[in-house]
Amino acid sequence: MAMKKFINNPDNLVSELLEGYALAYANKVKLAGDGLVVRAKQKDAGKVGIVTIGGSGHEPALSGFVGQGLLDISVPGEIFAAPGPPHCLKAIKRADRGAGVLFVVLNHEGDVLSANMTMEMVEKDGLNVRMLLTQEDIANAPRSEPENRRGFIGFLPVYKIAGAAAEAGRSLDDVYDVASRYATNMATLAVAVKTGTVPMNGEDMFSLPDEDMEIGLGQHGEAGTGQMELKTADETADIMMGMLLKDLDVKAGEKLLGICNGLGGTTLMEQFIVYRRMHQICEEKGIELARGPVGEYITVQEPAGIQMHIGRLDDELIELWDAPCSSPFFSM
Amino acid sequence: MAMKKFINNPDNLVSELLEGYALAYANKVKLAGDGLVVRAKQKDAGKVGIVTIGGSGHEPALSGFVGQGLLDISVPGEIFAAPGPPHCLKAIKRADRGAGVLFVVLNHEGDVLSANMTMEMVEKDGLNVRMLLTQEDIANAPRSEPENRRGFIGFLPVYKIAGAAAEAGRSLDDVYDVASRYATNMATLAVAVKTGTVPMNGEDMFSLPDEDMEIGLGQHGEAGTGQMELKTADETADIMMGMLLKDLDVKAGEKLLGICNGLGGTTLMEQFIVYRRMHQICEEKGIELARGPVGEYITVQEPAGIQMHIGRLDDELIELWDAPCSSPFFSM
Amino acid sequence: MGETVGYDDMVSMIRTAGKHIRANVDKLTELDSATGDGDHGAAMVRSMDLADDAIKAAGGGDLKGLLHDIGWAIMGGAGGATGPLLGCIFMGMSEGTEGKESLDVNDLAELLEAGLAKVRKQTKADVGDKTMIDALVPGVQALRAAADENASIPEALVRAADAAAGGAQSTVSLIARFGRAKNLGARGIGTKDPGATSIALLFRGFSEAQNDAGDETAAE
Amino acid sequence: MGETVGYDDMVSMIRTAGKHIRANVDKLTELDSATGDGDHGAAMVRSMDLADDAIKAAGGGDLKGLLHDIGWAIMGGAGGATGPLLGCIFMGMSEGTEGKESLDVNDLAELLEAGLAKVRKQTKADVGDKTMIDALVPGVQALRAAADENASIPEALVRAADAAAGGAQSTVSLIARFGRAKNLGARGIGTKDPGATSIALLFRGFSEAQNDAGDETAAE
Ligand SMILES: Nc1ncnc2c1ncn2[C@@H]1O[C@H](COP(=O)(O)OP(=O)(O)O)[C@@H](O)[C@H]1O
Ligand SMILES: Nc1ncnc2c1ncn2[C@@H]1O[C@H](COP(=O)(O)OP(=O)(O)O)[C@@H](O)[C@H]1O
Ligand SMILES: [Mg+2]
Ligand SMILES: [Mg+2]
Ligand SMILES: [Mg+2]
Ligand SMILES: [Mg+2]
Repeated sequence: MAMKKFINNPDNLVSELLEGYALAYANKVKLAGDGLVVRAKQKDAGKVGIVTIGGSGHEPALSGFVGQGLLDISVPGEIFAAPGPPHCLKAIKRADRGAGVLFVVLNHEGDVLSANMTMEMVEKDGLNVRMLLTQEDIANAPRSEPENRRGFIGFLPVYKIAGAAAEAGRSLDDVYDVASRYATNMATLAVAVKTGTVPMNGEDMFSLPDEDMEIGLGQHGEAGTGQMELKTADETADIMMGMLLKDLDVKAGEKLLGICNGLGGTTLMEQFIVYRRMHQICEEKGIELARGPVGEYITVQEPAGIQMHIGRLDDELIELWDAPCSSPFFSM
Repeated sequence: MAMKKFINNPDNLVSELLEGYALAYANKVKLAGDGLVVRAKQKDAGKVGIVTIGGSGHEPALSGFVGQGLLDISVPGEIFAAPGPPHCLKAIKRADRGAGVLFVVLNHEGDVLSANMTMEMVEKDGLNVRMLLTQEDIANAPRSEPENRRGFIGFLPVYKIAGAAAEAGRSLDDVYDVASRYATNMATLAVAVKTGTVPMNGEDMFSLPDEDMEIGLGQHGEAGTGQMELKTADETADIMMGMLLKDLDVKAGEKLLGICNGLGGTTLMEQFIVYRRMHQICEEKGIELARGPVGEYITVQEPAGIQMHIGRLDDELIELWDAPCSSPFFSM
Repeated sequence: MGETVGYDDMVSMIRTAGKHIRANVDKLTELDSATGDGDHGAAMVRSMDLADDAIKAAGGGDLKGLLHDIGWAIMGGAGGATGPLLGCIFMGMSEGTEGKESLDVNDLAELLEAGLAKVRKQTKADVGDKTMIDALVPGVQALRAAADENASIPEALVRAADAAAGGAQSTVSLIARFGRAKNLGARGIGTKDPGATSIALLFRGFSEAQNDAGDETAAE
Repeated sequence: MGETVGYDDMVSMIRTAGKHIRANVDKLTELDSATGDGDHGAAMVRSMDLADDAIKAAGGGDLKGLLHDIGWAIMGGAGGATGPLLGCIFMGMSEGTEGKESLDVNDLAELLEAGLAKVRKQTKADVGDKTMIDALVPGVQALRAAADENASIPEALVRAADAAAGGAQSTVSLIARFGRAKNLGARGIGTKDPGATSIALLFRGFSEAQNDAGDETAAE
């Protein structure tokens, strides 16, 4: 079967999608040279900048969250590939409004390599930057081995919390501390039932038997740990929430943020149905699922599946989460 | 192949998805009795209410747009089915804050039947309501036969414009007039390349040969007029924008709003790439594609495809479009 | 029964109609699957369940009120095209009672004429458009003709049921111009319209309730 | 050439390495398709194109500057894991020149040791983890050993290239512990690591440029 995607030359995917994105949301974002996505209106001087990096093909992640109260600059790489350190360095320099920059990186090897090299340059140049690595996928490794936990949808609350603190004029160390408090208190797990298509060559990203689903996949469908027969929405949520709550050691009386993030091919209808059960499970255990968006924030070329996320909240984090923000794909 | 959807009992799809939606967005919406989706905080008295109706299975449409500056109440029906007049009547009564209600209905037979019967009751009860039918799909009938043009994504700018006017305290007639000015100056066309799955029974919604795409489909994959070989994103946009601009008789110098709406299985990446070409085409013709969101606003159970929409703007409409609004799935 | 139809007779007519619908639900589902979205059988069963509920809730005595409640309940609960259209027929019938509690054959014809008139206000579909109108119109017309000839109510209803069944059958060779089936165009030729089939079943039920043959069910 | 490597020699070594990469791009794509995402061949070709561009832009004379520019360009433009890692090797080599414009065999070993040291700061992967490190480490070690024995530069580079090729070959039986291939676990056994294969090709190119055999290309 031909690749059934609305694209032109696969070599131009990223430049074309960024161009379309910036045209459609010209009121909020624009493209700077070197493929950086920046705010249409720069943040006030004296406030901490927030920069992130990551491969393309996961729209609206990550550039969809550039905007007031969220990111200052996103550095998109090619499809599924990290951007290079020179671009990252330029973004950091541009985002520095005199109060330093928080550099948020999702734990994927390419991104981390690029980020580490960037940080070497940052230090050589004497810039005021702190890097925060998000490491939350519980499928691959225990909590004691964060370096082996991948960065998933947890980036969204991390951007939101950091962005709100930065907008409030707090110092880089402060911004780092609140964002990192959330980042070290979150857990995510993915499940998929159908594959997506690699846009460069039309190939399936992975394969699954007709009657099966798989828990624990990576961001690009890298094999997970739990291949099993298809389950209902409630059964799937029961299994996954059980693993997440255990991993994060959530106790009755605690407050959580919860996200059900669609990977592309799963309808919002289903995401709502799954979120309903996430909420029920918490309620049964005396845990409050206090906040939670549901939607497609990070996709990966139309596989059917979701990322289920929880994160521990406290009063300060709730306040930062609730603060207003405005980006093309997330607003409060 | 088993139906690869995260659902439970197909009979409970709508109640479960609404419950999950209201839990996830408790800050913005809540469920009222009889399955109405209402704002978490009611609109101020003395302002025109905006009510819409429509079948479920198209999430985030239509309930995703309940919120400040947009809808007051959405009346969701069962999957792909209109809600009954009794529910519509209740919604209208509830939304009436003393200044009357604009009742926006997408032109689909079930919805229109239900809406007409509702309007009969409304008149019997002496309520102050004006009904606005959106009729914009150019595939089925010429502009001179609006009754045969289906209502598609054009509901979104109509809600937005009406909502902004209502929020500004304008009269029902005023609100109707601006919304109707946009509604009679818009055009939409759909294209699909892959089918979705009916969630009640797991069947394909329609079928298309492996190498083909089809232009002019209905909201549920009802057969279109233009089955043809797959094209690139640019070629597809060229064909469709040509038809849309011709239908609306757009002249150089005019300003348009443009939407590229994904139906579920088409990535945002592709939607951006298509929007880019929509913009280029306008530019080449001296037309300004002045505003335009891109994203999934009305879906239909994961078929790969898009709805391409244009609408004529003037200064007043631009101002109303740009006014702030805040709903779970559309904010400005 | 026989010369007039009272409240209890109407209840029995509606219940017998429900029996015929339930006995044919799979057929209705199959027809709507072929030309529409497959939910017409379920919508009709739900309609008859709602009618039963309304009958139970009503308690008795007020025919106009009963028919109104049934119509309003079906409108609100049956969904799809069936809800507003079938609901409308009952609402129209309610208006057509003009407050009478006992209907002669002429009153009965007026009642159904009012149902037809009400539904015609909601849809532009006419005979030949392959919708429920194709069964409703001949059914109502046959009832009117029988009333004009002063036929007995049981006989009038048999003639109406036969005419409705014929009307439903006539849809097989038609192209749908309304409803979901419209999108199918000529590909729908060969399949009977599900809505018309349901209307014929309702008439058959009405007739059988007045002819003491309420245990058998028609097969469509 | 022979006793020392100057600016022009380095340029010719890099260009010959590029020739070997380009000749084996399909093989590299195939290996990365089997264990990763299939883009390693393209990333390596892009890297060598970027190196060529940097060479053209540099004009000549400043070896340290040239290697830095190549590294920085590859980091920014090659993408994936290749960009930062291979870029890093060149950046490290730049630091390892210590400003010398003419390198004897010992200087050359130091240069590549500096490249290895720099990349080691970026990744925890070690020999046996089925990455480019498996080719880089034996290649650099063989060069160091040859330098310690005062071998000629051409001979030292042949020994390094052989060792790197052997290292790449050793990855066939390994399980990847870094990079995308890690997710494959034991299923990756049997496939040579694409990154290690590329490193071996680079060493082979360096060696051939110094051995006057620049027209043939290694087949991996
Ligand atoms: N506009 C209309 N006018 C008259 N009858 C209609 C119309 N639309 C649909 N119908 C009838 O409704 C039937 C389908 O009912 P149902 O399956 O409940 O509706 P839906 O198409 O919404 O699923 C059709 O067979 C036809 O008889
Ligand atoms: N963490 C790492 N340390 C060392 N080498 C690595 C690492 N990750 C990947 N590699 C090397 O990179 C190669 C893949 O390169 P490439 O395909 O360009 O990267 P990507 O996996 O991002 O597509 C692997 O074969 C391996 O040799
Ligand atoms: Mg139907
Ligand atoms: Mg239906
Ligand atoms: Mg690769
Ligand atoms: Mg890659």
